[in-house]
Amino acid sequence: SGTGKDDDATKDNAKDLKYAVITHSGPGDAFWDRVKSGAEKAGDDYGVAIKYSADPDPAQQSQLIDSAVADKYDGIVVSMANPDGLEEAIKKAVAAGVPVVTINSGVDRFKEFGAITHIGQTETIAGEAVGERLKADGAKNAICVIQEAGNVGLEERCKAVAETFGGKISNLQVDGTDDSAVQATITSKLQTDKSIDTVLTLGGQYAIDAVGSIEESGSSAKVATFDLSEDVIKNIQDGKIEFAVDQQPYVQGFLGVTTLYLKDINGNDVGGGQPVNSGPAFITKENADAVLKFAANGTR
Amino acid sequence: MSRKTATKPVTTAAVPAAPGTVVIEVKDIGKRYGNIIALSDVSTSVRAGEVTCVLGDNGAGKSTFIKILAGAHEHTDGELLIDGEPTTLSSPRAALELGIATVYQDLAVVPLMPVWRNFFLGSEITKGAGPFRKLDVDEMKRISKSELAAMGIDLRDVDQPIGTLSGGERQCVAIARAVYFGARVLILDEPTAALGVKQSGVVLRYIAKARDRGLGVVFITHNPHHAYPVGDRFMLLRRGKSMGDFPKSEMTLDELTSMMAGGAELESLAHELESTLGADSPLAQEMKAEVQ
Amino acid sequence: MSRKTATKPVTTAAVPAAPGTVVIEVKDIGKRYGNIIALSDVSTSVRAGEVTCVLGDNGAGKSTFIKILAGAHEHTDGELLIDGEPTTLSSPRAALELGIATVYQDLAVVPLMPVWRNFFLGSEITKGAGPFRKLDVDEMKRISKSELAAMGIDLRDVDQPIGTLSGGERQCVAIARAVYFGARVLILDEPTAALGVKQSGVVLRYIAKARDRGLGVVFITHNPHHAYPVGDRFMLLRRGKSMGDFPKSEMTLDELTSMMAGGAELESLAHELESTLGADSPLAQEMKAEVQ
Amino acid sequence: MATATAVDERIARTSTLTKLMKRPEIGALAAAIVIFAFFAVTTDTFARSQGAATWLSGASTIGIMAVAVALLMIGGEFDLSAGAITGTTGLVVGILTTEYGLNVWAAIFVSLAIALLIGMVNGILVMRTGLPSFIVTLGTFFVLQGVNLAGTKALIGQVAIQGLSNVPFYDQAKAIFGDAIDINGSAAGGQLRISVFWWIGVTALATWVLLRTRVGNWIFAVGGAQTSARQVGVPVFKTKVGLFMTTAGAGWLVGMLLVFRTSTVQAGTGVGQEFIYIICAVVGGCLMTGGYGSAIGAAFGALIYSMVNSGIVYSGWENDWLFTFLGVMLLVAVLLNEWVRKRAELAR
Amino acid sequence: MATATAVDERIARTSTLTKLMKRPEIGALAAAIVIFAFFAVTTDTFARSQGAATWLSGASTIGIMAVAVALLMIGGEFDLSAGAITGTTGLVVGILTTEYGLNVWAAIFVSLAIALLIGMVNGILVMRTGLPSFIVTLGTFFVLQGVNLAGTKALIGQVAIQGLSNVPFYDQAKAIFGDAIDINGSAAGGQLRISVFWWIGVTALATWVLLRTRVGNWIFAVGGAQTSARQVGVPVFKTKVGLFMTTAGAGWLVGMLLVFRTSTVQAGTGVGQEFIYIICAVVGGCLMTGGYGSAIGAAFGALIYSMVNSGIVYSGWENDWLFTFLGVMLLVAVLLNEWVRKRAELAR
Ligand SMILES: Nc1ncnc2c1ncn2[C@@H]1O[C@H](COP(=O)(O)OP(=O)(O)OP(=O)(O)O)[C@@H](O)[C@H]1O
Ligand SMILES: Nc1ncnc2c1ncn2[C@@H]1O[C@H](COP(=O)(O)OP(=O)(O)OP(=O)(O)O)[C@@H](O)[C@H]1O
Ligand SMILES: [Mg+2]
Ligand SMILES: [Mg+2]
Repeated sequence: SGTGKDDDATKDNAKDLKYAVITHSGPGDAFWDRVKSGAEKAGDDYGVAIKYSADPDPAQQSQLIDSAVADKYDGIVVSMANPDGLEEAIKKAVAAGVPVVTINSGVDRFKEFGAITHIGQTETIAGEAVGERLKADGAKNAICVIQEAGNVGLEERCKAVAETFGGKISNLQVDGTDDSAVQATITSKLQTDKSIDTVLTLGGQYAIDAVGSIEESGSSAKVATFDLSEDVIKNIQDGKIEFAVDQQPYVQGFLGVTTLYLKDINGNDVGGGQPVNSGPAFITKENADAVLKFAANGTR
Repeated sequence: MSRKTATKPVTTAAVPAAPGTVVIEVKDIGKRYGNIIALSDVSTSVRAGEVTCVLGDNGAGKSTFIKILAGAHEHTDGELLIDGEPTTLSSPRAALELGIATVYQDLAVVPLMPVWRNFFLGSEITKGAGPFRKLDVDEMKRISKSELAAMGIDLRDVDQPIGTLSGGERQCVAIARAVYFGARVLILDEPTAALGVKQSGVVLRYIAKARDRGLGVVFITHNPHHAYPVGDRFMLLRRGKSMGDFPKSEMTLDELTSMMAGGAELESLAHELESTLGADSPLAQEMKAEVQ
Repeated sequence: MSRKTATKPVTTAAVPAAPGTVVIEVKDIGKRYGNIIALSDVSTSVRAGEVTCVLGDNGAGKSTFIKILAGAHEHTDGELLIDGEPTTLSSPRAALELGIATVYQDLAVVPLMPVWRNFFLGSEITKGAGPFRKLDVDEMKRISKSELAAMGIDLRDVDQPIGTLSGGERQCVAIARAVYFGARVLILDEPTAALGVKQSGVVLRYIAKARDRGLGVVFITHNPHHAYPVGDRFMLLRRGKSMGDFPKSEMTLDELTSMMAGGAELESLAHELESTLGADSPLAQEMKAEVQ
Repeated sequence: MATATAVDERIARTSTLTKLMKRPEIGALAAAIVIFAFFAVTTDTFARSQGAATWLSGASTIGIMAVAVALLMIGGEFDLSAGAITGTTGLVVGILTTEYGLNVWAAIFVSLAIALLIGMVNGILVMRTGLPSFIVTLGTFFVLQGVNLAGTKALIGQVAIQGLSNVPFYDQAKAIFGDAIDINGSAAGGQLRISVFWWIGVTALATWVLLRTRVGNWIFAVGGAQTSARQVGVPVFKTKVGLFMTTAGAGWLVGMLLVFRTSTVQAGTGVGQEFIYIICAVVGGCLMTGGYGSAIGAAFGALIYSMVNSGIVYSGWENDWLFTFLGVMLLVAVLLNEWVRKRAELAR
Repeated sequence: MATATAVDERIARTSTLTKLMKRPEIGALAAAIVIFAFFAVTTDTFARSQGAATWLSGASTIGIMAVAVALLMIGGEFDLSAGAITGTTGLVVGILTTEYGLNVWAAIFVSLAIALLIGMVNGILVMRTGLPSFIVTLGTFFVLQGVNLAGTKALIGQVAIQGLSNVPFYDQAKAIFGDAIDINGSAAGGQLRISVFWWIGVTALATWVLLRTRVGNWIFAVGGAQTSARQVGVPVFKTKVGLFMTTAGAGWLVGMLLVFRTSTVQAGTGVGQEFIYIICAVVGGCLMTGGYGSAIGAAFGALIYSMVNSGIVYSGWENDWLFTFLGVMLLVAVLLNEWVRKRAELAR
């Protein structure tokens, strides 16, 4: 296959197309797993080959981008948690004629780097929305549970929540690889500060741990979380979790690939130079039933 | 010295053979470490009720030879027969199970472990049954303390890590252990090297006793005065090769000494020592006597 | 034997003192390991041009004593004077810098390193200058090979890791090294323990030579036949205490032997050996002679 | 010939207390006490029953692994796959029950068998190839990490087990592995996890094995001087393979405790924990080079680690500095530990 | 007395080739060749100039650290803070220049001084307290990790440096640390990172020091038998502290290479990398127990690690299985390594 430099229909045989999806996810992250599923589903539907790879370190992620260019992929979908870190690699890819779509974070810089468009929703948008909602619910004292120390995206989310929340909010670092430690840490925090009325977790898994902590500590705090899982929805239905923010990761993966595909088969520039928002959506007791089925499939 | 059979769990062949029986026989045995030929074409036998002395210069291959008998190294050439059966001892445990106990030149002790644990390592005394079988600590401490005292080593505390003992004390532990557990063959690699006069005497007495009890003994030493009185047969190694196997009846102490020291080469040394130390120096005289 | 001063970079005090000068003096020195008193109240001196033999039973504290002189352990009681100055040797390097070289009982070698690197460890020969100063490998290999050959050890390859040498070969490396680098005082802890007759002779000759060159020598041995010919003074340790310091003129070999063996206690052993080995056994006779 | 003299002039003095002071865990005990006292005084909740229940529960799962890892380290080896195994076993139970409808107990035994097999493979690989266990078990670790993630995704389509609490007989297993006992009559008064009792049991058993059985003797020997141990007839191969299987078995136990406590496991469970186990063992007095250490010490190490982690939260210190506090506390604990041990050595 | 006999009947045979085969890195070299061949045959891009440029660049930064860590391991110690230091130094440069407007070169020297200081503290703590370096440097690691995060957040309000490429003289520093050279005339033909040359230089220097200088001799000795080394007069303290400072200095170099390559650093940079360095050193033939190993071997170890990582990507294998592939490859590499080494031993 060619380099994709020519927009006119030189590659109507879609079977030959291959796209690389390169994110800043750590291994086994539930959110990014759904991005991956979305991208792969799109690949299946369109009959193009998708290769997913990820590394949280920008230098490594750059290297993955370099590899994809060297390997002559027809397009790259990339998440930009740290735009400066990827600048060189992305610009090089664009210079080499490989179309790039950015997803998730990086909305401010995609144009500068020459990407077709940006699909997603910044950590800031989601975070601010959550902050407003918590404020509206009357929360005064919240903790924001960070499961991976120093993760750029997670830090930004908590910061954005704090911006619109208005009340007191403090970060709590937990060891995300050990659920029982997560639970113990949240319990400890709730025991020390009895005025905490909201526990905000940044992954569905940790919301379940937080529910356990609340039972354990006898606190009356409410739980809110980013991202979904089957258990999260069940807990929402049971009223143990107040709401979940669905960033619709599946959409980010799916639309990322779709954008590249449309560019290849039809020369379309989705968004016309403007970013496309993929979310957020709030899941509460009211609409939980509707998404349960999808969450069980691992697509929401 | 009370000995329970329960204390020797690894030893199945506990009864020494009739005196004179060949227990171990080696035929043209050899050992290479990579391209280094440490031993080649050595043939000899170890008989019950006899002390076989292995003599030779530094680096002649003595330790290598006994490590093969002890199961610590597998031989690379030749044949090893135990009770007439061709065998390759895959591990020292296999040798121990055949009743062959060894004192290694580097002693084979675990420095951080207490003396009594080292003494009984691999052959611990236990009491109780089933899942509640546990070490009989008091008994083991008592035995190790008394066995060492019998060698003239009066330890402060058998709970001391063996690594903090003096060189000679450590060697005594290794010897006492082998003597205590050796059932058919006792192999001693320079057991008296670090020992005082008294302790050396005790070790020689032990060797003689073991022989009298019908054990086959292999004894390595550099001291002809230690080898001659207890040895029945002398095997001389030089540069990895056997120089032959001599019964005691065919040799005098002087012949033995001169053979061990490498004969002619010693002459010049004796002369030199004479001039340095004076002709009446016992050492110089001894050397002169050795070169005849 | 060519020696360049460049080869002894750690030794600043390279000139031996006049014979008879006291180089090291110890006053009521003692050493405790935790609650274990290994040495107490020992006083003696090491003089240039003299061989001081330290004798004693296993565990008597000999090695502990010389480790203090060598800077390997700090003493816990008493005083150590070097050239009349009260000193605490904080490290062996400090001792080496004062010209005190030591052969430790456990040899102080690094098993995984080649023989020649061990030989020159801490005192490497270099060539070139500034940042390009590099090891003079060929020279070091040559010297170590020839120094060992002079002791009767003909190594296959000085590049062999020292851990694969035989016990005696390893000991010879340690001795050759100390002799090569010892400038004022030479301390030898049972240097002849693992050595053959020939190599022992060479070591004794080295000791005599070093003494003649004006070095102070401290020599530990369990063998009265080795101690008597070269020793000028004999210090006897028993259970961590000094039994006194005797000049050679005041003793005979027999007295020395009996003193080392602990006198009366030996009597019973000699009798027993006599009955086990026969009255004409040289060992039994020797023992009998020792107990008078 | 005299055997033992009543008073030996070569010994300064001895007492039962100083004998006790020689144990490798003494330093860790002292450090644990100091850290407990520190947080008990500076925070409100730490020493209350709810607080104590929290950090005890945290210590229990880490502690079980630390004890097993300590045995292995005394035996001279490492197991970097120990953390991943807790995930693997939990995932196996989760997948078999929620996806394939297997009986909970059957799933539990299948996962035990798998754990022991992994341990055996580790042990045999290490002993047969002569490669350092650090690198072999690192390989197993990577393999397990990948299998945990990809296998789980392939079988259930997501990266965490969901809905485990609805499978039949879940409550039976929960009663054994996941239960908690109210301390002051109500959950709010603090709940003591059943895992704490497992932890105490495992520590006691390990201590008994180490100090009072033949196998314990062999463990010290193979770690302290493998060649010597072999030369005196210790079955080195069996001992070491057994140790790897013990660690894997402990990994299974912890996997069960985790999965039935939270009723969920994620594919990443346990990754990175392997070093925490080693840290606890070393803080508890084990030597990295093998041949020395104690099981109780490792249990104290886990306690220290968990107390520090909780204590920092209770103290309400700025959370970004968490790791800095943790590092400083760790250094303080081991320095204290070493200081006490040295004093004990001298005074013994 | 004869010195050396020309032919010794006690030696089977020798040749220069077999002499070469005795080097510790020979196994790693063989493994690297096999892995290169494997991916070169099974994928298109791996052996092309662009592909090679990618994995060489990946190997270079890991390799520099692996070489330094290998020296330290030969000297018998570990440094778990080595990864975090790469982050610390990068952050220091980033913060000082972007936030406080310090000259780039001044910032670089400040960060070097900080790195050396950290190394010295590590070394002195280890030597003075007698604690295992594993635990001491773990403490430093935690402290640094916390400082990197909290300090950065406190000073610049976020966890990643942005806008570094706009500071004055950035291009000068980039030319030295961050540049790349076009291989086939254009960037598309593959760009060889300047870090690759640094890596080669560091490896060569370390090899020279190890094998041809007194310090090298001392490094082997303190790692192989510390007491013996001390007894023959090796300055153990200086050697070890020097080694810790070397590792920290290498961490600084890698920090600079990273920050001027990507023009950004994150607070989490380098965390978790410390074990990768150790892995590379061990794959390259270093013993965990010290006293044996080589610098070139560690460089090969890094090469293997990077080639496997890139090769898996080029092979297009399912990403979920990444770690499994990595683990299997690692095991294959070390097994091959060991096999070659054993053969070499026997044939020498
Ligand atoms: N593991 C090994 N690798 C290589 N060479 C070895 C190894 N072990 C021993 N050798 C060599 O084999 C030869 C014989 O060694 P051995 O230990 O058997 O000698 P020995 O007769 O016991 O000497 P000594 O009286 O000094 O103890 C020596 O030259 C030694 O260098
Ligand atoms: N590090 C230590 N800790 C505790 N006790 C020790 C230590 N080193 C030596 N000892 C004890 O001190 C005493 C003296 O030991 P030393 O090594 O000086 O004896 P020695 O006279 O050299 O004996 P040998 O002739 O057997 O070598 C011994 O009883 C020994 O157990
Ligand atoms: Mg020998
Ligand atoms: Mg001694």
